[in-house]
Formats: sequence, structure tokens, C-alpha cells
Amino acid sequence: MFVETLLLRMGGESGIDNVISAGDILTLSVARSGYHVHTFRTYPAEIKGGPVMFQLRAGVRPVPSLGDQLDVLLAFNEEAWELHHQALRPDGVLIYDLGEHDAPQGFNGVTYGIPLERLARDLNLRKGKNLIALGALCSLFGFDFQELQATVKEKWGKARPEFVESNRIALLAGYQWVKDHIQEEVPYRLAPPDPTHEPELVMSGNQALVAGALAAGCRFYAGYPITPASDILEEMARRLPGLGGAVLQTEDEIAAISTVVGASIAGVKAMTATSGPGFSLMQEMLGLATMAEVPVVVVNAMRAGPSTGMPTKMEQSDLNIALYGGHGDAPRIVLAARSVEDCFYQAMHAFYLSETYQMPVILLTDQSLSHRTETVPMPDPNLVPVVERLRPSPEEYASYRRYALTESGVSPMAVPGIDPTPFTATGLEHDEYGAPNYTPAMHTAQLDKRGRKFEVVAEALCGIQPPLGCLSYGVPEEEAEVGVLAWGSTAGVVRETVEELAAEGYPVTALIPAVINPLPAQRILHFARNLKAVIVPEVNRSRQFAAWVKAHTELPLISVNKYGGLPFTPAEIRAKIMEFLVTRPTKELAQEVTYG
Amino acid sequence: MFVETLLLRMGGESGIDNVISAGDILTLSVARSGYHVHTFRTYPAEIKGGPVMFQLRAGVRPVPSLGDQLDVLLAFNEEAWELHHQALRPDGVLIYDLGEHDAPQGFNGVTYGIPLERLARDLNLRKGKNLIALGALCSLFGFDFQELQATVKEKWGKARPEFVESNRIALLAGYQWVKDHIQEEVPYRLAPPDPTHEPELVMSGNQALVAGALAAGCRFYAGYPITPASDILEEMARRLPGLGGAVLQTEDEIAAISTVVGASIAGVKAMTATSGPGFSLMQEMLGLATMAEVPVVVVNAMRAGPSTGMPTKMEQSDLNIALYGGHGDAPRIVLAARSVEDCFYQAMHAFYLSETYQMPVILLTDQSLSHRTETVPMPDPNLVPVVERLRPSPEEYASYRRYALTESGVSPMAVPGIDPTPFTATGLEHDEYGAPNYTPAMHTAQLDKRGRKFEVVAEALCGIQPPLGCLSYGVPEEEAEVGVLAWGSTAGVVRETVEELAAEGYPVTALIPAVINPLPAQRILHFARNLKAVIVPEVNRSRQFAAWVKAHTELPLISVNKYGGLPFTPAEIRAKIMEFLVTRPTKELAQEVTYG
Amino acid sequence: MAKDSIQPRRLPKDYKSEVKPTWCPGCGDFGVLASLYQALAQLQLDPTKTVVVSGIGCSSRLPFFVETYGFQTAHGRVLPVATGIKIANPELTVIAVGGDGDGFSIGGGHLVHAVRRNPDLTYVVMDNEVYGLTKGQTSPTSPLGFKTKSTPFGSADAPINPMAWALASGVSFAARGFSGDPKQLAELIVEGIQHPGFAFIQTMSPCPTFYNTFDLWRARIEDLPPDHDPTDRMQALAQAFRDDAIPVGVFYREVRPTLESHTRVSAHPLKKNGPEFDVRSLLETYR
Amino acid sequence: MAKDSIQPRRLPKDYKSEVKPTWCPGCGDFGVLASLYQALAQLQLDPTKTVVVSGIGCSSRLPFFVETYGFQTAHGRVLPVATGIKIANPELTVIAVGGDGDGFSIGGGHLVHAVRRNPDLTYVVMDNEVYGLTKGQTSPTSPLGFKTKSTPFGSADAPINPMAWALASGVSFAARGFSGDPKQLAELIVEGIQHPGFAFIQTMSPCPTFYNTFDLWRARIEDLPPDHDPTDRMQALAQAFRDDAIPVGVFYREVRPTLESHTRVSAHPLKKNGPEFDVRSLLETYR
Ligand SMILES: Cc1ncc(C[n+]2csc(CCOP(=O)(O)OP(=O)(O)O)c2C)c(N)n1
Ligand SMILES: Cc1ncc(C[n+]2csc(CCOP(=O)(O)OP(=O)(O)O)c2C)c(N)n1
Ligand code: SF4
Ligand code: SF4
Ligand SMILES: [Mg+2]
Ligand SMILES: [Mg+2]
Repeated sequence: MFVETLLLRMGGESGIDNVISAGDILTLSVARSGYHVHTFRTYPAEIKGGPVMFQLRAGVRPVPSLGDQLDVLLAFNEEAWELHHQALRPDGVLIYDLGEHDAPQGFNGVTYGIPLERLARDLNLRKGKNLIALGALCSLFGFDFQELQATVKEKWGKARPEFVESNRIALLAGYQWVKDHIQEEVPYRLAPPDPTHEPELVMSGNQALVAGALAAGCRFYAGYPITPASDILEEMARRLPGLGGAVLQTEDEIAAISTVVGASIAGVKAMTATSGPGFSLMQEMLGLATMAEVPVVVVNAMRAGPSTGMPTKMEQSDLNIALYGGHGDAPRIVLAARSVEDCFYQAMHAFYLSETYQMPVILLTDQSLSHRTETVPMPDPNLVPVVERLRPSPEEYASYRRYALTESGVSPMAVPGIDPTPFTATGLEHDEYGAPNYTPAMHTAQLDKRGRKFEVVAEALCGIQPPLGCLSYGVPEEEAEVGVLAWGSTAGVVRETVEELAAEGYPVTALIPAVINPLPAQRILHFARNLKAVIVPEVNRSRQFAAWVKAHTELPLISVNKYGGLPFTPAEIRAKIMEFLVTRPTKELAQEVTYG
Repeated sequence: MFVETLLLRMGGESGIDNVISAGDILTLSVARSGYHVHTFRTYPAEIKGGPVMFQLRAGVRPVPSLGDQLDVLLAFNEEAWELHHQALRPDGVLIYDLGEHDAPQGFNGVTYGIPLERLARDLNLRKGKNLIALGALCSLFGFDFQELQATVKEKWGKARPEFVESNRIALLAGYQWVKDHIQEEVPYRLAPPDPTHEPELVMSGNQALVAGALAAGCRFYAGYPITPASDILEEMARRLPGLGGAVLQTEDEIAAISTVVGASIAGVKAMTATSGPGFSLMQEMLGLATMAEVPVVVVNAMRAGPSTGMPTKMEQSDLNIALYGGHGDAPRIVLAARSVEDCFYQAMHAFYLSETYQMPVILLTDQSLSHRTETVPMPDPNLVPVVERLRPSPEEYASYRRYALTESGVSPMAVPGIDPTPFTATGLEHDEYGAPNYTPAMHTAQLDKRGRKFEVVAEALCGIQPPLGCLSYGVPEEEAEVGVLAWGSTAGVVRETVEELAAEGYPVTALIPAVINPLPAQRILHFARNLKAVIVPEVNRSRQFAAWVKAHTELPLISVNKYGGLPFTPAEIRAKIMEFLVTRPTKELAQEVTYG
Repeated sequence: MAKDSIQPRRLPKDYKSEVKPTWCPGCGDFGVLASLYQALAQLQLDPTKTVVVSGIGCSSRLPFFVETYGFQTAHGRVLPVATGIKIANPELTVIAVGGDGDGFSIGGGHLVHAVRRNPDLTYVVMDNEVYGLTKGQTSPTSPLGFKTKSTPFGSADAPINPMAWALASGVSFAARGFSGDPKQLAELIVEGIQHPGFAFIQTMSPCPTFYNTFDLWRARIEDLPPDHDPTDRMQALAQAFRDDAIPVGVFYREVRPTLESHTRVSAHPLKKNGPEFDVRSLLETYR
Repeated sequence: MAKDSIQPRRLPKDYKSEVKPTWCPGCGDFGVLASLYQALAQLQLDPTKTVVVSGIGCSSRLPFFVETYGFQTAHGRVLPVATGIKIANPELTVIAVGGDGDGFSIGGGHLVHAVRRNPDLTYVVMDNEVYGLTKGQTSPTSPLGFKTKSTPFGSADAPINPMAWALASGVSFAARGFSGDPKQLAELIVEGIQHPGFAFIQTMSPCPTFYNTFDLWRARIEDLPPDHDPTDRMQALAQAFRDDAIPVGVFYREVRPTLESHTRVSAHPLKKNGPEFDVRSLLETYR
């Protein structure tokens, strides 16, 4: 049977089965054949050893979520079966290592034993087991074998030319073994890709984010390693020197944000990225950036908290600290990326806002978004303006006031070594020139100035369109009965579910803002005006986004919360929507769509 | 004329006129005569030199606020006149240093020139000018001169016995000069004190807070100096060693909270205190205390922010970070002290809650409360239970689980060296024994456990009475038309204004909770049920408390915000209430009361 | 360091907890853990009166593997937390452990101050010159030019010299061991625990996964010269600065007052042995 | 350190800003400020290409009093901020200033790492052995037994030795001056600014209000011995540890690569002199 999406998981032992690298290469080759892909992976708590899992969801049309039940499970060992069999659909496909472990019991779907380990041993390719498995999968499910071979050669050949030949042999061995031993057809096969669809990029959220930051003109990065933000540091370290920029691995996160604030004062667009614990440590310096009006971009790739929590698991529980984390009246712009593609755009957006309004911008992502890969259509950097901060004009030189009480709140920022107008920036309350000033009138005026900037942002952002503004999915709002209001990486699963339900004829819609602060409250109220129920799914316990929306709109919201370290699945979202849906589609419509 | 309260301000040059020490001694002697007092002081930005001000408000009945216009201004120099004359009522009393500066112009009230500097010079008492001034004030306003003499002798005599005689001479010189040269009666004099009223204590908020913490059993304190919390460290350093406790001045605030967490793990009730910038730095370790379930008390004495802001000015702008400052789902109990007296009770309360529920408790105060002194009736420590944390019972030893998933969420906490049940505490997500565990089920269960504790607190606190619970003032709620909902140190001025208005016959009431999280939402809803308007005054720009209340109650609230670094005055609160009051009292009633 | 007289003599294995180490096969930290078991047994430390405290990192997982009280704190905060525990109850034996990143990078500010205050802690740093847990970035002890994912063109930052740093900060006991020689290391840990004051023990503990230095270090490690005088701070510094070899042994030792001798909490609320206190007597002073 | 050729020669007073110092009369920091004006004038530094950065404290108020670019940051963060400025634009002369609390207590963790990275900064610490701004508490350089409001029974913590600490951390230039000798201090600051790398200048700058050490220090201060070899780190350490006197002068000097030589930003967005970059070329690599 041809299916529109196929969900395939490989489970094995970290450091032995090379599950992740196999998964990544398979993903790329499948994407190159013209499919859409969406991956998900879990790492063991151990650095080496321990169970590891990679899952590829591929589809003829976009696959915005990680999906539900597995269509295919490839278990490199018995533990993988134990860990993952409950996720496999009853009529799914199980592949196990024939000869190494017994065929798992109690499964009624299709089972194939393939002697992965034995083939590797026979060919004397100790590390080739994963490639043998890929060849076998290719053969079984009819993926483009040439593409797979070419991808392996291109991606691994450069680094390790001495293995090009043995890689080829391994792939072929798996491919051929299946051809020789398995005649029957697998129950599911991906429908052929849309021939008009041009293959897309395959990137992780962190990679897209770095590209966006570089496109926006970021030329300095400072950071301290922390999962799941470390690869932003690493990617920057690889890329920035070639672009005339610099990267510093600092002694801690306080130094990272401090160095970034320094670089920005000196006129360079600068950024840091971290995760919860590091973000907590940055709060004081973020307040300085607010007070001294220094543009900085801070990425917080959320993971399960509080405290050290579960570093390799996702959660959407740092919204509160992003909104409210600093002492004093220190509002910050908060953005949340919704997909891998959106990581690119929101990174550009963050720099745009930060430079324009001279304030810190927090960009929230999370572990699932940071580490997963997705097909992404080539982003268009021209969709987001690249700006430079307002600087004093020659007429202003003579009476330059860094913190002039302007109408918009934005005042020209002189840069040392560039502008001839020295001033002293400070975290103390100050007069228009920057000199310390503690009078009630000046504190009030400067708090108003900084607050006014924020109000100006809110107005400027009013009505921005995708890719930066709110995304909508499903039926038009005025026709909908139930609406889903989501944020961050939960966007994908909401999009998928709502689009599916809408296609099935259900009056369901979704709205997903990227700008969390200032919240597009009018847009949300408009969205909700005819809805019978507004559902807010988020991966945290304390309903952080729902509370924030409620504070601005007084809308009655239905929270759906999950907090086990994993993203929502489409079935979970669907079930919740169904609870509140009264209208059912006519049967005809439903059938038509299910077939389509 | 006899008045019920008298507001007197002295302004001079820091380091020369010794305004603060004079003010403190006058305050104490006036309180010892049976009056109620409430002081307010501002420090210069300079360490030495710069204008300094001390203000004493004394009354026959409690004086919960700093008052409005000055009845009396004593200007040690011309700058003091310049700075403060606008605060002086048109028919007030001005005292200036005769011979040193000209009688200030443009003032139509009563003016007295007293040759303070010349008297000091004549008597060869260079530093005695402030005491001469006190003697003169005493004479002019009929304060108890014997009490003043005794107070000076007792308080300053011990430290500097060599000055006892010259102090006596200085006081007398001022006293006698007035007797000799000023015959007319001053326009205002305090009515005689209530003879049945026993003199009360005179303390600052920080002193009361330390006393409360010690009463609750706090025996370890770690802190890093920061205005206005430094004197909590200093007071603890003086007191704790004598009580068998210890104090550590750490290298920064991160070390302070870390050391406190360590001391608490080892079974000692421990606390730290800081202000905004330091509080921002403590966020990560507070998350560890939440995750590892370690009781700690953290005082945040708020000052004007953000960033370094205005260290010597008050603000109520750290509520958001107190509520939401940590990454992850990390709820914390937040208390806010409402008066000097309440600093004592809430400090005890904080330890009670923290030890009972094994979590961090944040106690908010602010610069005005920390540094002002007030008369306080002798607190009753028995009003707050002193508890020890739950520890494993012998029956539990064999199968001890530190993080057992109990119904209340509270699980026995073993203490090294005391209980024979070793375990490892951790900031990682963990199973019931404390071993790292990243399974979705366990993370969900432990988040629920920690969250459940919080729900149990909310229930337990439901209906607590003063001094810990909500304070109410004015007419009974069911008879009121306008209500004021306030928090923290704004309580005093609200109490005074509302009581005054109620006495004048206006249907006005006030409610002031101490527990901000969990918010007594039911109590607030009950308070508001018949009101036409609920006014929420707070000293910040972003309406932090109003937003928090709104998130829990959906009440329409009228925010009144002031953010210049100074507390509200009664006139400001009164004006706002008047805006929303429809009913006016009958004339008879009003007159009766104004007279009373 | 109280002994429990009824209890039979504890063996190293008795200090093993039920949590199995998650370290990579061949990780140097296994050697450190073995040495610690050995040292605990040699001193017959009471598990209920011993606390092993750590920060975050591969090495900082160690407390879970030891059957004593333990506390894995936040990244870099092991020393202030350990100091708080020790002041609160000086009868406890407090052993702090962690990695080079935890101790010298994010936690570096605390090291100097712990050292100068001289609480009676033993601090065992497992120095692998790399960030293990976050998968192989440069650490403050990584050599110049070190190529990692975070420094693909080679690290430009001169490494710190933790031993010199501790010595210059006034440490009262400083030693260096090698996880490849767990016997000597166990002796050093025993000495460190017995030392009345802050004992800094740098253990060279390779990370075969991200920076396999076993052979390199084994070739360069040698005992301190027999005539080394551990009471001479300048001699110790000279040894710390050597670049011809990695000397191991006790670099420095001095007895000076500990922090707890000034600040110990005698009125431990759970032991209730403080002076009677009625807050009203304090409050009366405000009349 | 660009000179502006049209501009007439700048005098020390030309570097005075309009903001008047808020320091107490007699504060040692006046001497340091005077020395700094002197040094700036001697080097004819361009105020628009010079940045004075500080943390928080009495001493950290200094940037406001200097007519160059300035940045008063947060307590303890002067060095990472200054490092960011220098990397972003290495043409700037960056001078970091602050107090002993700012630099050695809350900022202590950054000092070691700034020192080892060796950015071309000059760091002038005004060491008064006390916390001035917060009104007189013990600082990490306060002597043992020091009685303050925060240590009413005398400080129990051994003071740190900042000079030894900087030297052990690998500082490339280290000097000590005295605010009571502004002429020598100005020379040291000039040398520090000229030194290509991190220059650590400890200035003994008394706080007459909370710890008046003018006479005490004046009596103990003496020049480094004439035969002192500032290229010998061990000799410098020995001088740092002296307790018979407070030696002043250049303790140590060494030229090694600076941080900016590795990491300078050549593609400064406002100067736009980087390579042409179209992000699509990067994105194409993900196909
Ligand atoms: C505040 C914070 N920042 C960063 C991290 C991520 N992190 C965990 S361990 C570690 C460094 C580990 O290196 P090291 O201390 O040398 O220990 P090792 O793993 O090498 O034993 C880092 C950066 C964290 N947990 N918390
Ligand atoms: C995070 C933070 N903690 C504490 C403070 C309060 N504070 C301001 S300056 C200072 C110490 C000042 O001492 P030092 O650095 O020696 O400077 P000095 O005033 O002696 O020149 C402290 C503790 C602060 N501003 N920020
Ligand atoms: S990564 Fe390195 S330090 Fe961590 S467990 Fe593995 S070998 Fe040990
Ligand atoms: S308090 Fe001390 S350091 Fe501060 S300005 Fe006054 S004399 Fe100088
Ligand atoms: Mg390491
Ligand atoms: Mg100082």
C-alpha cells in the first residue's frame, strides 16, 4: 500500500550501532529524492553506551510533526525492542538482527529478520552494520538506492576517503541481502514523491538559527557550552571566522552575555545562546542591557527543568523567566521559533528588533527544535530587513545626548571609535547625557522612555505577516468552531493535526504567534471572537503561555499540558480538539478526504 | 494648636550636620515619651558630603505612613531650604541657622532663626550642632526634654563616655537659647500622648526582620553587601555568633545562596538577603533548591531598578522576578512585608513555610521599609509556630525514599550526621530515591509532587488571620464602595488614608495580603464582590501586582502607579480614591470626625 | 570522622551505592572513584556522617555512586555549597568533587575564596582538560591550539595552571595524583581528608572519549623530587610551573585556622545545643 | 592609540568630563584619576577611540569623570565587557577600572580567564582593602582580624594576594602603584597601556572614610629592588609574597599573543569591511 507518510525508527546501543549517523544520512538521501522529512532522536544519559534512538518521518507532503505510532521499527538489539515496541502500530513492520537476537515475541505485524551483525562480520566491516541496515531498508521500502549511495559517498567520503569503498560494499550488502531473501512486499511504502517538488534543505533548528543570525549581520558570538545550545556555539565557531567575525567560549554564561554586551557597545551585532540554567545566570546582565539600552540577542534553547533537570529532553517551561526574569521594570522582547525554518527567520527578526529598539531580545527554542532536522524550503533572507542601529547625525554631535527623551523612546546610540561623541553608558539611572541622576522626575522620565520604546514595538509589530507574524492553519477563523492557540515548537504538531482535521471537514483552526512579548493580543482576540473553544497546548505544567495570554485578553482558555520531556503527538492534540468539537463533518466529505 | 501628628524634617550636609544620628535619637526619645513615630530618610549619592535628610512623623495615634506636607523644616544650610521648601506647608514652621545663612525668602509661615553654628562655635563643640538643634526643637515644640537628655546619654554615652558632658551642654544650649529668645508659641504642637499607651519599640524593617528570623530559629546567614540589605548582614553578624550561629560574608550572591543551600541540607535553618541585582544572580540556585527540595529563605529588599538603578531609592518592581524568575516550572512561595512590625512576623512566617514545605520562600521588602524606623508594639513570637522539617521515622529507615511521591508532596528529608539514611540530593530529575531518572513518567510524577506541595500550601494558608494573613482597614467590606488592594510597604499609606476616610464617613475599605504566592484569590474575590472600584496602588511602572491578581481573579482593577523612587503619600492615595467615590458622607458625620 | 564501633570494618566495596556509573568504558574517573572507596575504607568513615558534594559534569556524577550522603548541586557551585554544609555541621566529613570546567571555569571565582577561608574540605578535581559531559569542548586546562568542536581552529586561550593558582591563593594543602595510579591517589585523598583545612587534590583523570591523554600523561608523570619541601610555598610553585613533566604527590601543606574554627554553628537546630534564646530579650534592646 | 594630528596637544585637564567626582574628600581614587588624566595626555589618546569600563563601587564611578567613551557595567563584570569591546574593535584603547571587591570578590572568576586570554586591556584596580560604596564592609584584601560592620568580631578570612594571583594565572604585565604617588602611577599606567596584552595594575588607593591606610601604606611602600628582573615570574611571585614591605613598580612583563590577534572582528558591521556574504551560499551546503 502506498502511504503519504512513513514513520521509521531505529533503536540501538550508543557508540556501537551508530544509529544517529545512519539516521541522518538516510534522512538526507530521502529528502534528496524529493520527500519532506522530520526527524526526532533521543540520546542516552550516558556519554558512551546506553540506548539511542533515531526516527525519520518522511512524507509526500510537509511533515510538521514527529507523528504518532511507528510504521517501522528497526531494533539493533533486544533492548531497543523492549523500549520501543509499544510505539509500533500493531500492523507495523519490525526488523531485527537475525542471528543476534531472537525474533521478538508477541507482535502480530510483519517481522523481518536481517542478519546485520553477521553480514558485517562476514565482510569484515565492524562499523558497517548501520550502512548494511540502511541498504536493507532502502531495498525493503523502495527508497532511491542511488541517492543513498551518492549521499553516503559525498557526506562521508570527504572526511574519510579510505572508507568510501567499504561503505559502498556495506550498503550494497544490506540492499542485496533483502533482494535475495525477502520477496514479499512490505505493507507500507511511501507514495512516489511529487515530481514538481524541488528537494529542500535538511537542517536542524540550531543550524537554521545560526544561518539566520549570520544573515542578519551577527559578527560576534560568545557562549558557554550547554545542551541543547552547544552546537550553536560550535556552528558559530566554524562559520564566523571565515566571515570576519569572532567567537569566544567564555568561562561561564555571565561572562558570555557580558562579552556580548561589550561587543554590542562597540558596534558589532552580537549574540549568545544558552539553555535554562545558563539563562537564569544571565538575568542581571540582561537588566544592564535594558538600562543602558544595548542591543543584544539571547537564544534560550529550552530543556526540561527546573535546575539541571533533564538536559536532553524538551520542555516549554522557560517562558516565564524570559518574560519576567529580570529585577525592576525591565520589559524584553520575546520571540519563539515555531519550526526549523522559523529558526532562521526569527533569528533575523531578533536582530532586526534588537538593533532597531536598542534592547535585549530573547529568542526561545527548545531541545526538540534545536536538535531535530527538517526539510526546509530555501529561506529568503530578503523577507526580513537587515538594519543598523540609529546613530547620532553630524547635526547632533554638538549637543549629543545618548539618552535623549525622544518621542519614540529610541535615541541615537554613538559607537566608540566610529562616532565623535563620547558618552558613558551605565546601569545606574541617568539623565539624558548618561550621568547618574536619582531624581524622581528623571527616573520616571527614563522609565517612561524605555517603556515607550516597548509600546512602539507593539505598534510596529501589529499586523506583521508570516513568516514573522502569526501563522494560521485549518479552516478560516470565521468558519471555525474550535481554535488552537500554540507557541514555539508545538506549532508543528498543531499545524499537522488542524490541517488534517480541516481536510476531514472539521471546523478547526489554529493561530501561532512568534512574537510572545509584545503579545499580539488584538490578533488573538480577533482569532477567538467566534470560537466556541480555544485550546492552548504547551509542554509545561504551569500553563505559562495560557496565563500570559489570559493576562492580556481575559479569554477563557482550555489548557492542555504535557510535561514528561517529550513533544506532543498529533493524536494527543486531535483527542483534545475532538472533546470540544460539536459539529461533525458530513460522511461524504470525511471519506473523500481520508482517501486523498 | 494641638495636633494629632507632627511632621518634622531636618536637612543638612552629610558628614557635617549629622542629621541622621540626630534624627534617630530624637525619634527614640519622642517614642519613649509615648508617641507613635514613623521616620523617613534619604541619603546622598555621595558617600561623604552631599545633601542628607531625616524626617520624623510623630503622632498620638499610629502613624503608618510618611505623611504629606511638612509641618516643620529645620534647614541646616541654604541647600536644604532649596531642596525641601516645596514640601513645607504654607503655614508651616521654618527653622534656619541664624547668622550662617540669610532667612529664606518667599515663605509666609512662621520662621525662626536659631544660631546653631555660632552656639556650637562658642561652646567649642564642633560636632554638637545637631544636639543644639535637638535641644532647640525640644524647647520649641514642647517635647520631653528630660527624656531627650536621658536618651542621648544612654545611647551615645556607652560608646563615647568622654562626650557625655559635652552632649549635655549642647542639648541644653539649644534648649535654653529658645527659652531665652523665642517667646511666641509655635503654631503646632503635638497633643499630649495617650497616658494609657505604653511606649513601644523603635526599630527599622531590617532590624525587625532579623529578630523574626532569629525567633524562627535561623542560625546561619550568608550574604554579600548590597544596599538596602547590607544591614541585615551586619545585624546578623552582630547577633548570630552569640546565639551559637554563624555568618559568612561570601564572595558574591551566588555563593551566598549556595552556602545557604548547603547549610540547610546539613539541617540548619538558613537565610540570605539581597536586593535586585543580587537577587537576579540567585535565580539558578533557587531553582536547585526547588528541585532538590531544600528549605531556604531569601529576602529581597527591593530598590529602584532595573540594573544597578538607584540603590538608595525604593520601588516595588521585583515582584515579577520573585514569582517567575527561575527557569523551568519552579513555583516559589512569595511573601511581602507590610510594615516594620510585619517584617518580624513575615520573617518567622517564611521559615515556617520553607521548613514545612521544603522549598525556597522569597520575602520581599523594600528600601523604604528596610531603612525607616517605626514604633512597633512588642511582637508576640508565639503567634507563628516554629517548626522543624519532616524527617524519616525509624520505621522508614529501611526503605528510605527521599523523594517519595507522597500525597501532600512533602516527603521526609534526612539530614547528614543526624539521620542514618544516606541519599544523594540533586538538581537533575530523579526517582523517589534521588537517582537520576529521565523517564517521562518520573518527570511528570516529580513535577506533580513539587506542584502538589504548592497546592497544599495554598489550602493551608486559606483563611489565615493577621498578623500573617490579610490585613483589612476602613469600613467593613460589605458597606464599602471603593476598595484599595495593596501589597508590601504601600500598606502603611493605604491604611492611614483609608482609616482617615472611613473616619470621615466615606465608604472605603482596604485589603492587604502578605502572601503573594499562593495568592489568596478567594479572599480577594470576596473583598471585591460588592465594590464599585478596586484600586491597586504600587510603586512600579508595569503594574506587576495588578497583573498577578488579574491572572488569578479576572477582576477589573484600577492601577495607580508611581515610579520615581519614593513611596506614595496619603494625599496621592486619597485623590485616587476620591475619583471613584460617589457617595459622600453627611456633613455632621464628617465634622464630628475631623474634629476628633 | 567519627567511627562507629559496633559496625564491622567497612571494605571499599561497602561504599559502593546501587547506582551504576554512567561513565564511558575506560574513563579516568573510575580510577578516582576506586581511590575514593579505598580512602573512605582506610579511614573507616561513617557513611551517615560523610557528604560527597559535586557540581555538574561527568565527574560530578560521582556522588551518586558512593553510599554516603551526597549532593549534586549546580554547575560550578560545589565549593560554596560544601562550605555551607561544613559550617552548619563541622562533625561531617565533606568531600567536594568535580571537573576542570566545573571547578576552574564557571566555578573559578569560588575556588580562590574557598581556599583563603580554609574550610576543612577535601576537593578532588578530576581534570581531563576537556568538557566531557557536553561532548568535548575546550576546557580552561586544555592545551593551546587544542582543536574541538568549539575551537575548530585550535584554542587560542593559554591554559590555566590550577596548581599554581591554588598555591597563589593561599591553599593550605595541595596535591596532585593520577587516576592511572589509584593506589597513590587513594593515599593522597586520605591525606587530604586528614588535613585540617582545605585540601586541593588535582587528579589527572583522562577522558578517553574526547581527549585520550592516558599515554601522554603516563609518560610525563613523575613523583615530586625526593627533596621537595612541602612546607615551602615558593618551591611548590616552582614545581607547579614545571613543563618538563607532570609532578605528582603533595606539593604543599601548612596548618592554619579553619573557617569552622571561627564560624561553626554550635546551635544546630536539629541538635538543639545552642544557648537558650528568647527573642524578646533582643527586642527589648529597641526600647 | 591613534593620534589626531589636527587637534592641538591635549592636556591632562582636557580629559576631565563635566561630571564632578562624588568621592569623599581625601579619597585615594582622586590620585588614580589624576594619574589616568596624566597618562591619557602623555599618550595623546583620542577620546573618541578610548573606552573606560568599570563595574560598581566608589572606584567604578571613575568612567563618568573622564571625557572619553565610558561604560559603567554591573558589579564584577568589567573584564568580560571590556574584552567584548576590545574584540569587537581592536583599534580602541580599552581601560578597565574598578575596586578590590568588584575585581577580586564578585568578579574574581573573570580575572583569571581574562588574564590567560591576554586581551590588550589595561586593568587598574583601586585596592582600598574595603568595600567603600556599601559603607565599609570587609573586602577580600582586608587584613585578617579586620573589624567592620559585617565582621564585628574581626574578619576570619585570610586576605587574597591579588598580585600573586594574577602572576600565577599567567598575566603578561603586572605592576603595583600607590595613589599617593600619582607621578609613578601615571608612568605605570602609560606602560600598561603600551603593553600589548593584559596589563594588571594594582593601585593601593586608600579609603580615608572607612579604612584610612594612607600613613600605614606610605610607611611600608618601597620600590621594587633595583635588581628585580621583571621577566622572571618566580622572582615576581617572591616579591608579591613579601610581607616586610609593599613593593611598587613593574613586577612582571612578557609579550605573548593577544586574544584579539586570534579573534578580532574584521567584519565590523558599522565599518563594513568584512568579506561579502550571501547566506544562501551557506544554506546551499544543507542540500
Ligand atoms: C549553568 C550551566 N552551564 C552549563 C552547563 C552545561 N555543562 C554541564 S557539565 C559542563 C562542563 C563539564 O566539564 P567538566 O566540569 O570538566 O566535567 P567533565 O564532564 O569533563 O568531567 C557544562 C558546560 C550546565 N549544566 N549549567
Ligand atoms: C550584584 C551586586 N551585588 C552587590 C552590589 C553592591 N555593591 C556595590 S559596590 C560593592 C563593593 C564595592 O567595593 P569595591 O569594589 O572594593 O569598590 P570601592 O567602593 O571600595 O571602591 C558592592 C558590594 C551590587 N551593586 N551588585
Ligand atoms: S566523556 Fe570522557 S569524562 Fe565523560 S564519562 Fe566519557 S570518558 Fe569519562
Ligand atoms: S567611601 Fe572610601 S573609597 Fe568611597 S569615595 Fe569615600 S574615601 Fe573613597
Ligand atoms: Mg573536564
Ligand atoms: Mg574597595
